[in-house]
Amino acid sequence: MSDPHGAVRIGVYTCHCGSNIAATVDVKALAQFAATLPRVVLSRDYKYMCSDPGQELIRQDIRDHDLNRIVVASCSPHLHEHTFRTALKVGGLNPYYFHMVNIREQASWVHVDKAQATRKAQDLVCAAVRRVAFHQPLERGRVAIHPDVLVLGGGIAGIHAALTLANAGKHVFLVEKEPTIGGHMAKFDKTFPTLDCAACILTPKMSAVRSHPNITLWTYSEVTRVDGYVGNYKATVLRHPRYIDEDLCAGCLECLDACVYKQAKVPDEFNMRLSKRKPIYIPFPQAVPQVPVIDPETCIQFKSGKCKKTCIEACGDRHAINLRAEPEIEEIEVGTVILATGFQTFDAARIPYYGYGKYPNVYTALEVERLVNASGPTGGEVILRDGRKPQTVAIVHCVGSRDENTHRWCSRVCCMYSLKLAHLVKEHTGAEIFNFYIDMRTPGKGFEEFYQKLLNERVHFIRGRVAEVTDWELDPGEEGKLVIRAEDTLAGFVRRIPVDMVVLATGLEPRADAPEVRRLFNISCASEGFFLERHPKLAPVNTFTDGIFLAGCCQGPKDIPDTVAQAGAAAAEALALIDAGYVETEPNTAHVEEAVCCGCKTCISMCPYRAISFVNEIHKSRVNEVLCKGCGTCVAACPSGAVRQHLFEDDEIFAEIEGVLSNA
Amino acid sequence: MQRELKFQREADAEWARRVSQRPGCEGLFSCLQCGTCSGACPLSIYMDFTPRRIIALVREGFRTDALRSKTIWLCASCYSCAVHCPRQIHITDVMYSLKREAIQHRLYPARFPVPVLAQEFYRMVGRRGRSSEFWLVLRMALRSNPLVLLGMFRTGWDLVRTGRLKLRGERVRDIASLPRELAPREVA
Amino acid sequence: MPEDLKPRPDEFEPRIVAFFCNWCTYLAADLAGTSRIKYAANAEVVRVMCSGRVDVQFILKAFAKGADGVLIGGCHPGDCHYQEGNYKALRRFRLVQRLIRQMGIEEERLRLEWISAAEGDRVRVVIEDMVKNLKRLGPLRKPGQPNLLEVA
Amino acid sequence: MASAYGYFPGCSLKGTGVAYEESLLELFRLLDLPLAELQDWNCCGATSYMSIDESSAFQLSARNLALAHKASHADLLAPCSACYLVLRKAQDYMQKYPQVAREMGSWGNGNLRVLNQIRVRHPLEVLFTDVGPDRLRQKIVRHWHGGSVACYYGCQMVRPYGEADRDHDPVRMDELLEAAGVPTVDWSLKTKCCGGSLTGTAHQVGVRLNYILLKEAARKGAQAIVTVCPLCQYNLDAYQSEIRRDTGQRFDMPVLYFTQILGWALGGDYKSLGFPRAVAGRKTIAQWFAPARTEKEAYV
Repeated sequence: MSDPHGAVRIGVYTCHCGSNIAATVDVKALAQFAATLPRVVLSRDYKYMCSDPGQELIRQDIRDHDLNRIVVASCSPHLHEHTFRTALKVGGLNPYYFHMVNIREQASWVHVDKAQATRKAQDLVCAAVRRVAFHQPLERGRVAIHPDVLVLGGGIAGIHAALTLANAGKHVFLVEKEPTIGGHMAKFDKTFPTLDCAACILTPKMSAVRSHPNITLWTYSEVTRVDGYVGNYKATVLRHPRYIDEDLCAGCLECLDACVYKQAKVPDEFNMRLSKRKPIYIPFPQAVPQVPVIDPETCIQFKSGKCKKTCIEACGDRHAINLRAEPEIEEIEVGTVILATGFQTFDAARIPYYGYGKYPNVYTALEVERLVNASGPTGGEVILRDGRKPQTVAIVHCVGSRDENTHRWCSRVCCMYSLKLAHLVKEHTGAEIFNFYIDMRTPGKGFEEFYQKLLNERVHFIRGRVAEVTDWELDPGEEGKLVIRAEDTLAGFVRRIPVDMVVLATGLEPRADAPEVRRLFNISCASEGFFLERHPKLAPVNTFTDGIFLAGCCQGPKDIPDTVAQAGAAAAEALALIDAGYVETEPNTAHVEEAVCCGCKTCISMCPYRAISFVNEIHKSRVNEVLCKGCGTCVAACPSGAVRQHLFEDDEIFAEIEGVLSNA
Repeated sequence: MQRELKFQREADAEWARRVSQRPGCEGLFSCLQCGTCSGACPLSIYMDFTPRRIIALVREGFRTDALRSKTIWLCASCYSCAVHCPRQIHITDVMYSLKREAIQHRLYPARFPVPVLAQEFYRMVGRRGRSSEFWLVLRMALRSNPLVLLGMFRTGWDLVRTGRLKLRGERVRDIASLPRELAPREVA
Repeated sequence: MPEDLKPRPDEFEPRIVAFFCNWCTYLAADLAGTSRIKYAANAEVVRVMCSGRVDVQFILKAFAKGADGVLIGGCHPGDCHYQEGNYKALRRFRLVQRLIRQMGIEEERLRLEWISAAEGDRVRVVIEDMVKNLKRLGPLRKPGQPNLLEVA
Repeated sequence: MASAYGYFPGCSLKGTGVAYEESLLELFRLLDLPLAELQDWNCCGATSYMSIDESSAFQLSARNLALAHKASHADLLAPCSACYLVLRKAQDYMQKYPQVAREMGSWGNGNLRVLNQIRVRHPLEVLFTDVGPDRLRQKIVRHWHGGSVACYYGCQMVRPYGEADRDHDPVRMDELLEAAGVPTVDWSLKTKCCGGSLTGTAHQVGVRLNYILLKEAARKGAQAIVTVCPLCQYNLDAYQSEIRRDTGQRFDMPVLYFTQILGWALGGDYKSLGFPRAVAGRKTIAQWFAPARTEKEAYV
């Protein structure tokens, strides 16, 4: 009988990956087994197939043994499929004459019994060998990249990414949910460890964003819909009405003074509700844009319609205030997206025994950031809610971090910002300060030195997680104070320390709306809820969706230097795509065998991308391979088997199935 | 002067592993040594080792130090440590496990009333199916330190006159159906 | 725990063919690997771009060629990389379940699971559980019993 | 409500905690909630038993659960926090640990599921969920004229295996009492342990813990402490004279069961609610609860 794959000459390469694979899979046996399989003319095992010599091995063998199919058994295709395909290409073979077998992530690392792991690896190799025989030469398609970029989130990450791209001459749409950009950093007073003032380094960048010709800034706005794919995304942006026209407003802020509310009555979100604002307000003096917002929830005109509208009078003939403003919808086209949506801080009330919300003198770190801030609710004076100056302050580390009952992860910044706040509060009040920590984590440039500085400033560091913040008194000295109860694990006994003020170093957690954003952009979240990067080490700002990049704390807790670095990296990744001008697409698209198609149109309803059209003349379906993403749903649905998918042909998958079951 | 040096041969790693496999003692090795348990414990201030240190002793395998400690007997099993622990370790159940082992190997501190009470209670319930506070306290006192009875007179009288002290001990009718007293098990 | 994973020579070891989607479940399996999570070696993965690609024929073929169970892994509802391929997979799954029941194959032998890229441990849980059930059910091809699927 | 609530008194309610039993029965009678004592129940095992032999401790619980099953009680009420915790812990372990399940296998004719199906509940949780503050409010017949009280939940009712209330900051007793018009003080020792049996074994230590509780409650302006557990009540009540001797501080503070106060508010009888059984603060108790005429005889 004649072999349909007569001319097929397969080379199989088994990778040891050092001992990562070799320790659990008998690579020698595997290679010998592979050699016995039909059409395999050569089977080797090698320490590191992904290394240059490893790839050279393949290239050389293609020439010397005129191999025309290659199977590599090593790690996950998500890691090195591209590497080896390139090797084939260089070796003069079509890169799709290749199939990769994952015997590391899905065999050696997850099994303990060597015999079993090896048997499984053999089945998988057998499957690959059978499959690869069916492979056809394929060419990658090309899609042009739209040069514009959408940056979502106007914190320091979004700002830095937007400016980098804009400076490189790309047009950026910067979309921010709040009425101003600046994010969390704008709330900080100083930044660790250098103690340079946050505003002084942030506000110049904020106004640069405002004035940059290449940046379209939409604050108070949200992305509500995203379609398309790398190079060609279509996004819908909803712009909430701020009832004051950004183009007409001169930022004189006279409307604020004019408001019928003479006293501010509404809790001020920007100041963590430690102060009050008016219904018409500007979040903070350096806000960008310098345009007030009217909050319809509290504005008399919106609630009763019976306001003198003194704000409109004050605005005069500028007519910037329009109380009838409607939400606006913007449709934009971009080639790439950078997500910089940031984080939220842990809700301290979730840990009842720390007394947040119960005792007025228990604060969160972010609240204290505002207290020490010169433009904060107290003008930079650290005073308690009752106006007293605290003489003793406790800073409780790891609130909502490293705790199986709340969040398991270390939030990375708390140790350092606690040190910073300790320094600042001591500076402002001369108070005695106690830090309660589990472990001090200061792994950054100048961090350890800063820790040392605080030790010398005679700030107390007590190694012990606080067990309770309470008001029950045991000792006369504790009357009217908050008492911290914790074990001083180094001194070796339990201590009760009365303090005037407690600062809870709350951790960082994913934003509540992270799941929606994730769905919107079709990316994944890691188990703790932060956006998942493509590879923790080698692709830290990429996602599994091409053309969508991550910057800042939406990917995981990090400090400002790391955030800015990552934002720069994300911008560079976007630039690399844009300047290439096009992306190559995988050739795993669907196509219709017109001879077989019966014109039942089943496939058409299957396609979410409207890539399949019906050609009435010939009464058959046709796939637009540019629009096709290669999911293969239509292929599986086609009753007559007329729709087929490159790289996932039925024959290929059948062969694979028979392969894995070959020794069943 | 007592030697404050520990040789590695004194550490029984195998024992530590076994303890960590007992029901309720899981997660022993995930302890952060953060001390939350000691801080949350209402009795840690009376203990010779704080709960945190007991965990440290156990997982490093210092068996006798852990089993001879007063700590395990001062634990009132209020479970405060368990609900505070950031690693969700059931420290209370670790204490129970150590108590059982200490009893079995007679390693508890001499004339220390807690283990005595526990044993008396165990016998009484084994025999009668129910416990009677009066007889329990009496036996306990007699076996540990009879003098305490004098101190208890006032309280005792209060209870008698308010009809809260029952001299006739309660008992289960169907004694046969009680679980046979099994030799303390699970202590390897 | 590794001890439990050691095979007992006499015991029946079920064969599972697992069709994992490239974007969620396959990545979850990779994550299980990088997290060194240990699980039974009975399942062998065939990678497809989307659970929507899993053709009725694939499932039947697997059973015909000696699989004792078939596992399909896709993204959670609403998370499909291709918007709604997993819903298509779900519909098809229901159909095939009815189909195999007709052929005298227990429904538990075919399983559809949503496993996201973050759920490495879920891969272990599902596979271990499926192996347990299949051991209870025994081999699909019982000696003497003709396999209706041989035709496929 | 299909069958009556099963009632597991536990040893204390037949001894030092007899007032708890009396008031509980009276209260449930006033609310027309059927309550049937578990026939031939045995000791729950308690912490002491657990310290000697875990598996037979669990079997003691298993026997009780099996009895409850035989009497076809869907719910089993355990007023003593220790009993409540031990019974629930036994169920929890049955599910978690095969070896424990095996040891308990002989009970409930080997069918452990039936033992797990029985809902072990604390009266506080029953009153809160099955009756609730609102329905209670409507049934109030006596107007409160006493002082404000501190609700003391103790430890074992709220901790790991229980669902009687929130473990760090319980509120249900406060809400029920406030529904009955009783002002409660907010204090931070609601769940601090009373020392349990330590008052008997490590006496000074145990008494010290209760001194702290009384002192703090008084400092927060409470004139009485209300408890949900016989051991808490005993410890706080019985040692006040001794505390006075050691510290010179005279509290003479009533330590009551929440069932006593609720029972009184619903029109319960002074004696049958067990008020005369208190050791400390008898005068206050008489003033607050005793009908005028019996007041004299009330405090002997």
